[in-house]
Amino acid sequence: MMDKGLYREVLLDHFRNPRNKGSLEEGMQRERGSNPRCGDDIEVGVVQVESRIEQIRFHGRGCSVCIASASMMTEACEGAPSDSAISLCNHVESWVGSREGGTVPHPGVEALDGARAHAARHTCILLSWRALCRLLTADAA
Amino acid sequence: MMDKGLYREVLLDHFRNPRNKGSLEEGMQRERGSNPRCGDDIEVGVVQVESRIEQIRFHGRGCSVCIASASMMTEACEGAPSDSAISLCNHVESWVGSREGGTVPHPGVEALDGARAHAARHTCILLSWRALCRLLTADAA
Amino acid sequence: MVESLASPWRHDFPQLLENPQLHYLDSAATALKPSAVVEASRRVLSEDYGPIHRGLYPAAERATDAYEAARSTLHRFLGGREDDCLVFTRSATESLNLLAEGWLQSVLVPGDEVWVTTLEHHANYLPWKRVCERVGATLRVVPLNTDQTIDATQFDDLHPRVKLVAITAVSNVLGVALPVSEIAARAHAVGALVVVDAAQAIGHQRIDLATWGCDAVVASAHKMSGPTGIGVLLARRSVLECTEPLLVGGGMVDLATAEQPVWAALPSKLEAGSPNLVGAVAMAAAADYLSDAGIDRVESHVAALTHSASEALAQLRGVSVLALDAPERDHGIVSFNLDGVHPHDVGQIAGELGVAVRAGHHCCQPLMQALGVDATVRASFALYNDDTDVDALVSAVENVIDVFGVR
Amino acid sequence: MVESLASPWRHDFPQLLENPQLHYLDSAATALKPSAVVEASRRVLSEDYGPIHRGLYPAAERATDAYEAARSTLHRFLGGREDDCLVFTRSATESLNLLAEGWLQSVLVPGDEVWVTTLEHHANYLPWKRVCERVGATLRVVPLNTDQTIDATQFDDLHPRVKLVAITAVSNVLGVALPVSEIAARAHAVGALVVVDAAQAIGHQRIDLATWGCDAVVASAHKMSGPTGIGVLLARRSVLECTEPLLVGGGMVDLATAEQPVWAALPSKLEAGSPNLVGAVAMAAAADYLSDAGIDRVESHVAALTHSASEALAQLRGVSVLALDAPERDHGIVSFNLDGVHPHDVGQIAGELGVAVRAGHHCCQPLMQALGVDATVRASFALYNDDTDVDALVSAVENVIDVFGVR
Ligand SMILES: Cc1ncc(COP(=O)(O)O)c(C=O)c1O
Ligand SMILES: Cc1ncc(COP(=O)(O)O)c(C=O)c1O
Repeated sequence: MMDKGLYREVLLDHFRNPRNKGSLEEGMQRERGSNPRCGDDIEVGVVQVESRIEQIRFHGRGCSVCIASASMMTEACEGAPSDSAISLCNHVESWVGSREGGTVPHPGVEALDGARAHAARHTCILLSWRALCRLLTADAA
Repeated sequence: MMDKGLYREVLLDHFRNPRNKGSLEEGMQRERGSNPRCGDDIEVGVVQVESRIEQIRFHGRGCSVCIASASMMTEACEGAPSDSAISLCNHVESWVGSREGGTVPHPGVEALDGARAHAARHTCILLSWRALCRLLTADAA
Repeated sequence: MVESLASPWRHDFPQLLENPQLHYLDSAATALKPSAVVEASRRVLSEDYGPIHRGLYPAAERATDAYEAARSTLHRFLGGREDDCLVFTRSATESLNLLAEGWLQSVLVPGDEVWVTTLEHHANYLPWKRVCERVGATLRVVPLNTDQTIDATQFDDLHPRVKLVAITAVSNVLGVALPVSEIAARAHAVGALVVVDAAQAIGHQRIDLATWGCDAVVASAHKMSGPTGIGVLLARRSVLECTEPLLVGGGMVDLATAEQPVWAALPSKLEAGSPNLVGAVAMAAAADYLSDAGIDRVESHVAALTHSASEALAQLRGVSVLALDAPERDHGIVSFNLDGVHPHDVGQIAGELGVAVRAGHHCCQPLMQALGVDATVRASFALYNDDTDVDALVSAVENVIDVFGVR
Repeated sequence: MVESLASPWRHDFPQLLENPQLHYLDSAATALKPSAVVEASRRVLSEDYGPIHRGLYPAAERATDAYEAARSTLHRFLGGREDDCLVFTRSATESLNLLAEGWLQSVLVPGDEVWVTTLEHHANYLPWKRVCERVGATLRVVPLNTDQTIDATQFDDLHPRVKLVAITAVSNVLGVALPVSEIAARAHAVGALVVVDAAQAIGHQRIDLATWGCDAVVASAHKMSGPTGIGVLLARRSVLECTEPLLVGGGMVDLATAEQPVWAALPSKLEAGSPNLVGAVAMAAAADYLSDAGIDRVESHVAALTHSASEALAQLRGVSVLALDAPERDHGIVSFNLDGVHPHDVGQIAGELGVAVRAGHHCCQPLMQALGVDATVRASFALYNDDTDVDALVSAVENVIDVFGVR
């Protein structure tokens, strides 16, 4: 049952072994995302070089969906041009909001498909993406 | 139909030809009863002699039930000892409040039986009785 | 050519089917319910019930979806724009109090003005009055003009100290409609906001916030054949953003432990406590029912009944119909008085004859004062009424005339 | 000896009959409805509907009688005394806000105190906090003691500057009951009033204002298997006499045109707007249903289920049940956490397995802070639950333990 559901192996793997998770380094640009309603609290850090995301990390706490989504995000965005990353964030936002259908924004986030069906989990999924988007957009402005 | 209902002839007669209605004389004790919700507004005046109601009158405006009830009240109370009149007021209050059953407080108010069945008319019936009761009670105190 | 006054909707109303002798002409107080609303309410109570917000299991998700779908339905039904936000309240009364206490209170300064009209319901009068007095602002009551209506030119003297114009779409006593768009244009020209009380209009005419160009509209479900205990406030997001919540508690706060609690985003901020799922779903069912019936068809049916009743009543001995010569007057309501007979007596005798009308001040004491009466008899029409109701009304009043020997 | 945990009432709940695989353990958020409530609601919507107050025809009189009968039923159900008065509100949340804004606000002076406890719901915390801040009074939050409860001795230092003690009868997170009467005695000894939040207790234990000796009690219908969108405030008449209305409008004013409007007598003064007939009747039907079931039998059934679930959960690897060693703890609620797994994940997986539990802060952020957690998983029981629900809960949690490899 769990295979088709929210908790696919891929998601659980990202939760158990989150990629690019750990304390942020000095000099990183940082942005926090927090949802006091469920206690999710995450900070995203990036190093941009020539409008490309050279490095991206996050730390914090949250439910499996929140942590796995942040982990997937770092994999999907590392090395990407900053404006593509912004587009990706927006695409993820709308893909999640629509709950079903639409094209998967990035192969690395496909495992979030089970979670986006549940409106109550949208904030969990999007917490890190919104933080990244704020960070990159503020920086571009 | 109207015969059994609220608007028995007796009540309509008291409305059309109210007893003891007209301007109050100088020197009467007065008490006003008003219900801004429906615009009923009545003033009762009495002359007490040796704790008896020597004279009683009222004036004002109101619906048929309000006017007829005031008219019946003046007939029932004229000449009565003041404390019996207070008792009568209280009896009418509880008889009306109970909506049905109970003993008729006074033969002269029997025609109010149809009206007391309707909770929305209780204020109309009781406006003058309550004014009289306040007047006599304040005076006795 | 005689227009048909039969109602194609009457058979949808179980209480009328059960009581064929009932002539219900008190829909302006509260309207009867169609089976669709009864059934929607039964279904959500007994099949699709669940808690709203943040539930992680199917019944909770379905309930949340149903609640939000009801919000969208009503947003559309009331002509809400994209930058409007719909808040569920307990009633039109609460909606107006929320705006008064939560918004007006914080924008008014001494010397400012709020304009209402003489024919406002207490619900669209007392909340503003209370706030104006607290703040030291002036509540100006636009008087009735000679044909017992309000027209847009009476708002020609609006000036920049006026912060709010609060008007009813339709008078619940006279049945006259106000020129909402024209008034709104004048108000906006001086920077005042416009709130429309659609409590009375909602059952039988199109409410269209966007076309009206107003800033907020309020209504109650029970007057549009929906359930009791729920209403809405649909307003510009920008207004609601700076509206302080009337109620604080669960669901409306993101961070309660902070020195200064952090309120949730709209609309949750203004919906403290467990949401009224059953009410919202049944209210949306009422909106769907009216939309399916065709709100324009409903409007002309109700107008025809109102017109026919006013004309017939005006012929009777001793009867004076209010606002009889006003334009824009057939919006479901006829108020009248009978020489020498108190409205209570008219109402009671009509009631005994199976004709349900209302007698009283209809929560419009300022209007009663302006009209110089204590009360009126009010007959009000809804989509389920037909010509038999008009006939019964007329013959009930004839009966009163008889009983009281009106000359 | 094994006590039977079968529920004699389960078959009264259509949603459970329709969904035999649903294990509804979220009644502390909102409770399912018995047929009696569904039917009462259907009947009043479709057969006995009418406007309330001052109607002069039979449908209006019947509606008024039904509304007032509902008031009496609930007055009795909550143990109201003769000098108490019951006001219908939209919810427990509104009831508390009404007391805060309408009563507390006018009695507090700077330097006064209001006492609440750490385990209050936001609805019994934020309204008092807001008023205290506005007035310059102090809101004191009585801390949890070591066994995660509140006891009466923590109120030994009450003093005459304390004007109000507001406490919940049962914690909606820990399921512990407070010693209401003992706290009330201490409060009254220093002249403070006592308000009891019975929102959580009302579904499964006797609420008895008279025996408790408190001054006011609030509750919502939806948590006692009644409809959504209605609640009550039952309080001493003397308190309500000096409570300013939160909402002003129709029905609550005798004379609106006066410079200083004259409010109507209680309870109308505090019930502005068209009364919620359908809600009141259906809420009374819920009270009758619980009375017929026997509230004491319901209480012991729910306690047995709660006890059994807590014991079983506490055995599982990585599970910590909150307030496990507290006395007076089996009031329908078990909160727990699972090592290394976020409550959302527990709730979601349980939900996918048909077990409806809640995960979150349960509108009790001060308590979460005191417990040092962000959220808990909460399973809550009502009269319709039985041992199959307990078993399903336990096996769902076992499943989570598996999925997340909790060690
Ligand atoms: C203890 C407690 N108090 C108050 C409330 C508020 O009740 P409502 O949301 O129905 O107003 C709740 C439920 O949410 C509760 O559990
Ligand atoms: C014009 C108007 N405004 C406001 C209201 C108040 O509506 P409610 O009592 O449902 O809050 C009413 C009805 O009573 C009304 O007719």
